[in-house]
Amino acid sequence: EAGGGDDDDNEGGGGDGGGTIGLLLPEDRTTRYESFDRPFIEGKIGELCPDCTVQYNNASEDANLQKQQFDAMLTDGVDVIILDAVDASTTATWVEEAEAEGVPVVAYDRLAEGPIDAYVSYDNERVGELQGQALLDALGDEAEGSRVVMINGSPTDPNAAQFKSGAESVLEGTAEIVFSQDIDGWDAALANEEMNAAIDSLGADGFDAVYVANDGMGAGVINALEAAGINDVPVGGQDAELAGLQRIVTGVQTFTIYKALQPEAEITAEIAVRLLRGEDFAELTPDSADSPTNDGIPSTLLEPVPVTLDTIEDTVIADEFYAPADICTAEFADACQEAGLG
Amino acid sequence: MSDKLAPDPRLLVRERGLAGYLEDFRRRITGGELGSIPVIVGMIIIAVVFESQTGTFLSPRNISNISVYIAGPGIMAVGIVLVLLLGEIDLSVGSMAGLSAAVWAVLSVSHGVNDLLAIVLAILAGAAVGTLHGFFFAKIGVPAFVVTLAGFLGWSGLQIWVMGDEGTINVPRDSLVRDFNNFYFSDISAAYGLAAVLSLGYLGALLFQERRRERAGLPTRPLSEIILRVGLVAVAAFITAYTLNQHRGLPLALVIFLVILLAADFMIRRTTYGRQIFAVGGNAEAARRAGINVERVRLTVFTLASALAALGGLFYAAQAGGASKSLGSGNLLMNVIAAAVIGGTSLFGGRGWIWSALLGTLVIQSITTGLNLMGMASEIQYMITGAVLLVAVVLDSISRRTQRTAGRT
Amino acid sequence: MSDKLAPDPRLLVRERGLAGYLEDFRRRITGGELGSIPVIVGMIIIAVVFESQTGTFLSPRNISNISVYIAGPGIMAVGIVLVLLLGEIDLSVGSMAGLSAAVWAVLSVSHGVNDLLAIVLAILAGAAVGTLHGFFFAKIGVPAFVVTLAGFLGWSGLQIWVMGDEGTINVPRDSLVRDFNNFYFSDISAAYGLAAVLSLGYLGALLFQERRRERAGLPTRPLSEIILRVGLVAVAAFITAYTLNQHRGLPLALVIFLVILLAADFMIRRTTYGRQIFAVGGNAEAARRAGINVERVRLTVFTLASALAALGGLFYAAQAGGASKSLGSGNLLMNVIAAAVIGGTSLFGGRGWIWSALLGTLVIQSITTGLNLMGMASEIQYMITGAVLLVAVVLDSISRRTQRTAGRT
Amino acid sequence: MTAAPVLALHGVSKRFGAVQALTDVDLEIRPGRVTALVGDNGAGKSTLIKTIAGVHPIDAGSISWKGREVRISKPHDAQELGIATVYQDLALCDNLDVVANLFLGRELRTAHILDQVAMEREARELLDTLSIRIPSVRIPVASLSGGQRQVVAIARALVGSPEVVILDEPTAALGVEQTAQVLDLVERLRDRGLGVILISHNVADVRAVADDVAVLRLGRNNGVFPAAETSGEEIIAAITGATDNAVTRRSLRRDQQGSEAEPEQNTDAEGAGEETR
Amino acid sequence: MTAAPVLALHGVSKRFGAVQALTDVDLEIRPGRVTALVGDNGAGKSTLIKTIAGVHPIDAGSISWKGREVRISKPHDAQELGIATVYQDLALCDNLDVVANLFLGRELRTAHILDQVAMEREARELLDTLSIRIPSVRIPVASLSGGQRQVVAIARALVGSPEVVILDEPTAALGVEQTAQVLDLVERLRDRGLGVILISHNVADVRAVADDVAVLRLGRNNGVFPAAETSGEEIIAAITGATDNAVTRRSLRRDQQGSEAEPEQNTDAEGAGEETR
Ligand SMILES: Nc1ncnc2c1ncn2[C@@H]1O[C@H](COP(=O)(O)OP(=O)(O)OP(=O)(O)O)[C@@H](O)[C@H]1O
Ligand SMILES: Nc1ncnc2c1ncn2[C@@H]1O[C@H](COP(=O)(O)OP(=O)(O)OP(=O)(O)O)[C@@H](O)[C@H]1O
Ligand SMILES: O[C@@H]1[C@@H](O)[C@H](O)OC[C@H]1O
Ligand SMILES: [Mg+2]
Ligand SMILES: [Mg+2]
Repeated sequence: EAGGGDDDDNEGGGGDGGGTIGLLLPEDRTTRYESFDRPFIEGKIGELCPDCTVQYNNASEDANLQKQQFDAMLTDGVDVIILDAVDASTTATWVEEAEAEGVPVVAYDRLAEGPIDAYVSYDNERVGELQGQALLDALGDEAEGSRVVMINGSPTDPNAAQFKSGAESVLEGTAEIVFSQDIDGWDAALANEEMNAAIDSLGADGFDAVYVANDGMGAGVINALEAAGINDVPVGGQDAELAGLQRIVTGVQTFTIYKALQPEAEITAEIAVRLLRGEDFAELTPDSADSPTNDGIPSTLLEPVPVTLDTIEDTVIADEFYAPADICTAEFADACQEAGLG
Repeated sequence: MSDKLAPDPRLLVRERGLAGYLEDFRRRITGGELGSIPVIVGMIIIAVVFESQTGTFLSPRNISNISVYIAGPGIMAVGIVLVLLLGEIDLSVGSMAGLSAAVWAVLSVSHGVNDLLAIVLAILAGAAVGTLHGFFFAKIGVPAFVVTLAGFLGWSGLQIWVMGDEGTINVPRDSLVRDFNNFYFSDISAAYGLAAVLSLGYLGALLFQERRRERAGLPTRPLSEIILRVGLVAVAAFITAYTLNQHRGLPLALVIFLVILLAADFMIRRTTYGRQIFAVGGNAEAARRAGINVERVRLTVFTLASALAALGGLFYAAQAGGASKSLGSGNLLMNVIAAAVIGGTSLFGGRGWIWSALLGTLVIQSITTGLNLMGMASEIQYMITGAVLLVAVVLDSISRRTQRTAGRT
Repeated sequence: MSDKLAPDPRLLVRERGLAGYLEDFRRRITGGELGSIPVIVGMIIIAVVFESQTGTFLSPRNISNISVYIAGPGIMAVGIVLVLLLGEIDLSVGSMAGLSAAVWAVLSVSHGVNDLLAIVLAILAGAAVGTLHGFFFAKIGVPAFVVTLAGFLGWSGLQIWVMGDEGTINVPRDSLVRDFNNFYFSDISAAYGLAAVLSLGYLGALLFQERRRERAGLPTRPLSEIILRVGLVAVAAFITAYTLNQHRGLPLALVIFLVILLAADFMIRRTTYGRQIFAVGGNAEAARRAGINVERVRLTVFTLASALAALGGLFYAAQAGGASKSLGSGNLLMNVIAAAVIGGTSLFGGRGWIWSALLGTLVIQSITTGLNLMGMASEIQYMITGAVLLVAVVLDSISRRTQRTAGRT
Repeated sequence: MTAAPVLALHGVSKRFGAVQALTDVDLEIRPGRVTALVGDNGAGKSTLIKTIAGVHPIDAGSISWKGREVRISKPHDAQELGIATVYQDLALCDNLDVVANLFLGRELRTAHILDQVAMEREARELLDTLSIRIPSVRIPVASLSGGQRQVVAIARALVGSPEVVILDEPTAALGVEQTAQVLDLVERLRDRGLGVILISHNVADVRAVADDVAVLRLGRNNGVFPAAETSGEEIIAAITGATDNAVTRRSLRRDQQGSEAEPEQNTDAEGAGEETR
Repeated sequence: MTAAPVLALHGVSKRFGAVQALTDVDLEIRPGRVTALVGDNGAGKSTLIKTIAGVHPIDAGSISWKGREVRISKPHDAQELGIATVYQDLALCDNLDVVANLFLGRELRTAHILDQVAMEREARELLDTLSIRIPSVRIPVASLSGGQRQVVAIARALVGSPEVVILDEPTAALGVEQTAQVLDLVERLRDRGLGVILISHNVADVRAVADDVAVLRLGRNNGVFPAAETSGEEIIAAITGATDNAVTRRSLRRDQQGSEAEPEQNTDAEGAGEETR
């Protein structure tokens, strides 16, 4: 189906002409969306379609606000919408509305329900599995029968549940989960308190590894471990945040999960531009995904990558996600030297 | 001389007729009694700025969307206005909205309870929660701020618990809740009819009242004032109706919101119960000494506020497309309270009107929608919303300052 | 007879000595004047329950942790107490804490500004923000609720903007901010020394005051009362010191918090400025007529509250291990306000004391920590926190009710 | 003292914190009689009438209404019995207009809907009889002058049909003309057979309208006097508890004649006797 | 009228919304003289003195202090000039204790630190001179009786050393003894050379202590009379603007003798003349 609404002034149509692509991202407090996803997508669209404009909105984790932003896109007459849903399971009616107006929707990162045209993502379950696996790997021989503390994401964030269940699926059987807590709003200070509670109730020797759902909370967790003088247990998060990478360099954090955002963003951008122009994009979506409402959605599912001290060079630095200079600021210069970075 | 006093010579009496009305109006304006004018002027400025920036702000589609969006927070704001009139606050309305959506969704979707029954039960759950708040506040004497702060935490915990393993429960296609967001009376006579009913009803009410006053020998408003007032209402109503008909017609959400506004307005201005609310908010001890059952007034107002929050929560679920663990968290609470205050209801009790729920919600929603249309970065949205909120009230405050009469201590 | 009146025969005069003191105490308790007893009893119950459930709640390590956790919210609560004494509210403290952490982190870490200077600048930024709030409130007359609600939105937008591309910035190892969470005076003489200074200082202050009163021919407290009061303080101080020394010693965070508490307490009870805060909070118009510069008092209190929030934000960053875009959002604001109220400061102005910041924060933090130790699911945590918050205040409210004297209208 | 008391207090005590405001107070109010309640500042007059009005409960003692013991635990109870009270602090709702204050708690209405027109008309009539000029009956009472507010509070007591009217210093803020009107009003109430309690510091007014004068001193009874047979000096002596007081000294100084200011001694003795009872 | 006025108002007008509370009012206060300001309820007396005290600004007219025109835009300005005011509504902070209220805005202190002991001692002395019993100077004024509160408000005006003292119905809630004390106090202030404005509805008190009587009627001047040479009836006639009023009718009824209540006609005429000027 060719893109472009029928009532908009800058008619998208076919060919190389311009148009408007709407980009809806779910939140603004973690680094990725504002610092990576958005610039990568905007950049790629600009490159592929210089006459295109991108209309951007961020929903600050508010599903209702995102619905209004979605409506605003339709009011503004955008030709294609890229949707990273706050709550992917409630979007069916929105997407139907867009479909009725002839505006195709690409689901980004989270599998939005409803008749979407394409889906590009990392698999959240998979992220969790990798996190669990990375912990077990770090424990090495001691993995069998090890005791793991889990500091999970927000109870109201559907992704958090997927991370958690992915990790559990790997850990269970091998390791024992001795403490598991969800943290409201992914709050690092609360994570710090929960970690202290874990240390207090289990004792400093009462656990062998710490699963922490993301790097943001990792800061608070590691703070608690250090304060208790515990520096020999593996700890890992996700997102490959700069602060997390720096901790990996100094050895206080063991791993993070790197979701190479650039390919994810750029593939999405390209699909969106092709939808705008009414071109075929089958070769961009080799996979297929099923949502509760729709089956056989053309998809690209990318593989997340665990990052440890040994693999920083080949992953985030190789991808130019961060330059060595970003990571190796004055404070970390020595540690970088030792690790052979920068 | 003392049995029938002459009118006070110091009272600057209004001339009869339109001239007198306008003169009186001018005097109020220059004296700083701006009433709701700042908000209305603010609304106009907001509309003009956004329209010039986006070209779509005043489109029928957007106006129609806004009229649907305001229903949920607006209904909740009506409850907050009532609570503010008491001089109290209810911090739990956001959590209550979320809890209500969860209750409805779990009952109706997961347990197969009849949809309408589930809606009623969700609202009753709200009423029960409000009664509980009212009990602790009115009977035990715990400050309402603390009671509802406990509620803010407790009910959102309960919401997450009620939702159980489901992160989100979708609104079924055939549910009335879906209609709260998606149903429009598409026959154009619906919108025009409502506009006509509102205008004529207002006219009738005014004429009836003035007739009675005249018969009782009390001062009356000039006919020209009545015509002017009704005229303004009619123009606003018909323009809105026309615009809505350009899109999909009259939204059910707007109808429900208007009915609630009219009912609440009637209640607080025309019934003894409403009078009691103002009295308790103005001076609770004086109200008690006048024989008013202060505890009952407080208890029932909190019941109403929570019930309205519960209803508002269903509109939220309708809009998002489902009930979730996070529905009602975030800025909802603050937005609803801000709406009531921006609309002109005092935080200190005893002063305000129901229509502030409409005006304030409209201002806040217009800003959000306008910024969405402009595709403003979210942190900039935060800052602009904060700034506009401030400006909206600054105008009012400045005018009140010039007028301030250094009343009693 | 009229030149020197005999003491009023209706005054139930306290006997001299300990017996009189205890009798008076008993009379107050039975009369419902419980003061801070409910909170303290509540604390004891909380401690006993959690200790019996976890076995680690009263461990030196946990006590030490709690004493560090309370510093951040406690310092912010001191600011809120000041604002509440004015009869106002500051909804922006959470956003301000986040903004301050962002300002410090960006200056110090990203721009290489000297660490201490960056800390001072962050706090000054807080003061500037507070002055701005104060300006709109005191000079323009916008209700503080609205001003700080705008701030709540605006400053958190600015926080995100200041953080720029970074979601999180780590606290450097050598930063003073890290010490806010991690530094302990491990020499046991530090904790004991502080306990001794506090106890002796209190004793000295009481003795000095009573001496002056005696000389001026005013009624004095019996020596036994002084000994009892100082004794209680000394016992509490030394037990805490002993416990802290069992773990890592006296935390820097606690020292800073105590210094702020003592300074603020002195300020509001012993200086003209403090007196003015109470007067404005009790009756602003009366204060104005007494020649008090009401605007200045309001402006400076908001300045102080924001500066304290800024400092508190740095403690949060220290605890979280870094500044982030989401620091200070969530329930921080509500917890801080709840702390001040639970501790016994009225929401309605003119009544309260600084120590409510300590007591209230301690209650809330104890609940959170206890539930963390028990590994309670977070939705259950919400519900329990809500319930305990309510119970903590219910006790107080019931006692006040029996005592309520149906004062003036 | 012909009619049986409509309201009788016996042994009433009331404590606020460390202040014993009332100790063992008796008082009887009879229909068709005006009982003045007098006493020094802080004697406990307002506290006493507030216990009757249900503002605060009594600690000890009993209240009987038409011979039957009653419990008055809230203002509504007192109103139900037929007691209307004008408080010293007026107890008006500053945010409400004059009409709303006048009818507060007793609104004229059809079903639950207010009859604004009827209330406004009656309000105007009521205020006219008290010859007060109020700029408009539709402005909030917050913007009225002290005397205007007081008249509104007095007028409130006349809405409804009470059997006992309590007036706590009703003329304190009133002008000469309004004071005269209120005294007329008190007499009209008495003539209609109501029991009236009048608290006042103005001994002349008290002697002019009261039938009985009950004196409170330091929270205790200090005698009840028939107004007609008691001189102003006697009343003042019972109030102040001393014959040598600022009043006598002042008049002594001004009049330069000592004999007139010499009151009788027995009043005080009697009072003192009751006090130590 | 020997000394030059310390305070002079000329052509002062003040409007509240639709009410023209003051129109073109003149007033002169001289040192060592007591000027009584009288008028009916709502005449504008409190509004007038509030403009002097800086509570609210005037719309038109001028205020001169010792011959120099001044702008009084806030209470602090008036205090700086040396004007102390006792307001009709007292303006106390209910949450503060008696001592704190007495010294509010003028705390005794070293540097910025309160000298609680000195303040408490002085407070006790001050209250003793006004012969009021207050249970304790350390209880919040909210729990005081009406008269006790009023005495606290009056005592406040004596803290510091004002040159003009304004008393708005200072004895309204006071007992006979306390009233006498306050009248003594007014005389002491006059004798110390202060200018005193006394607002009162009690014509006897006014005639007893005032040197001049300024009458306000419906927000306008209605004449200034020398107290010594003006009868109570004349003053009342100027206040009510009529010779036939409730007061005269009441005394007529009671005394059954028409001749005494017949006041002179010229006062009212003079008043009316000014009114229409
Ligand atoms: N803040 C205000 N807003 C509106 N009207 C006011 C205000 N203050 C006073 N007025 C009006 O101004 C007039 C004069 O009031 P003012 O208080 O000066 O009277 P007054 O002479 O002191 O009377 P009283 O003897 O009863 O105290 C009154 O009619 C009153 O209603
Ligand atoms: N709510 C209260 N709390 C504490 N003490 C109170 C309270 N109410 C009254 N009192 C005390 O009780 C005593 C009697 O007060 P009350 O108001 O009854 O006096 P009163 O006779 O009406 O005096 P006045 O003539 O001054 O109005 C006073 O000493 C007062 O301080
Ligand atoms: O990447 C994570 C994201 O998926 C989740 O929704 O929020 C927290 C982030 O760390
Ligand atoms: Mg009294
Ligand atoms: Mg007055």
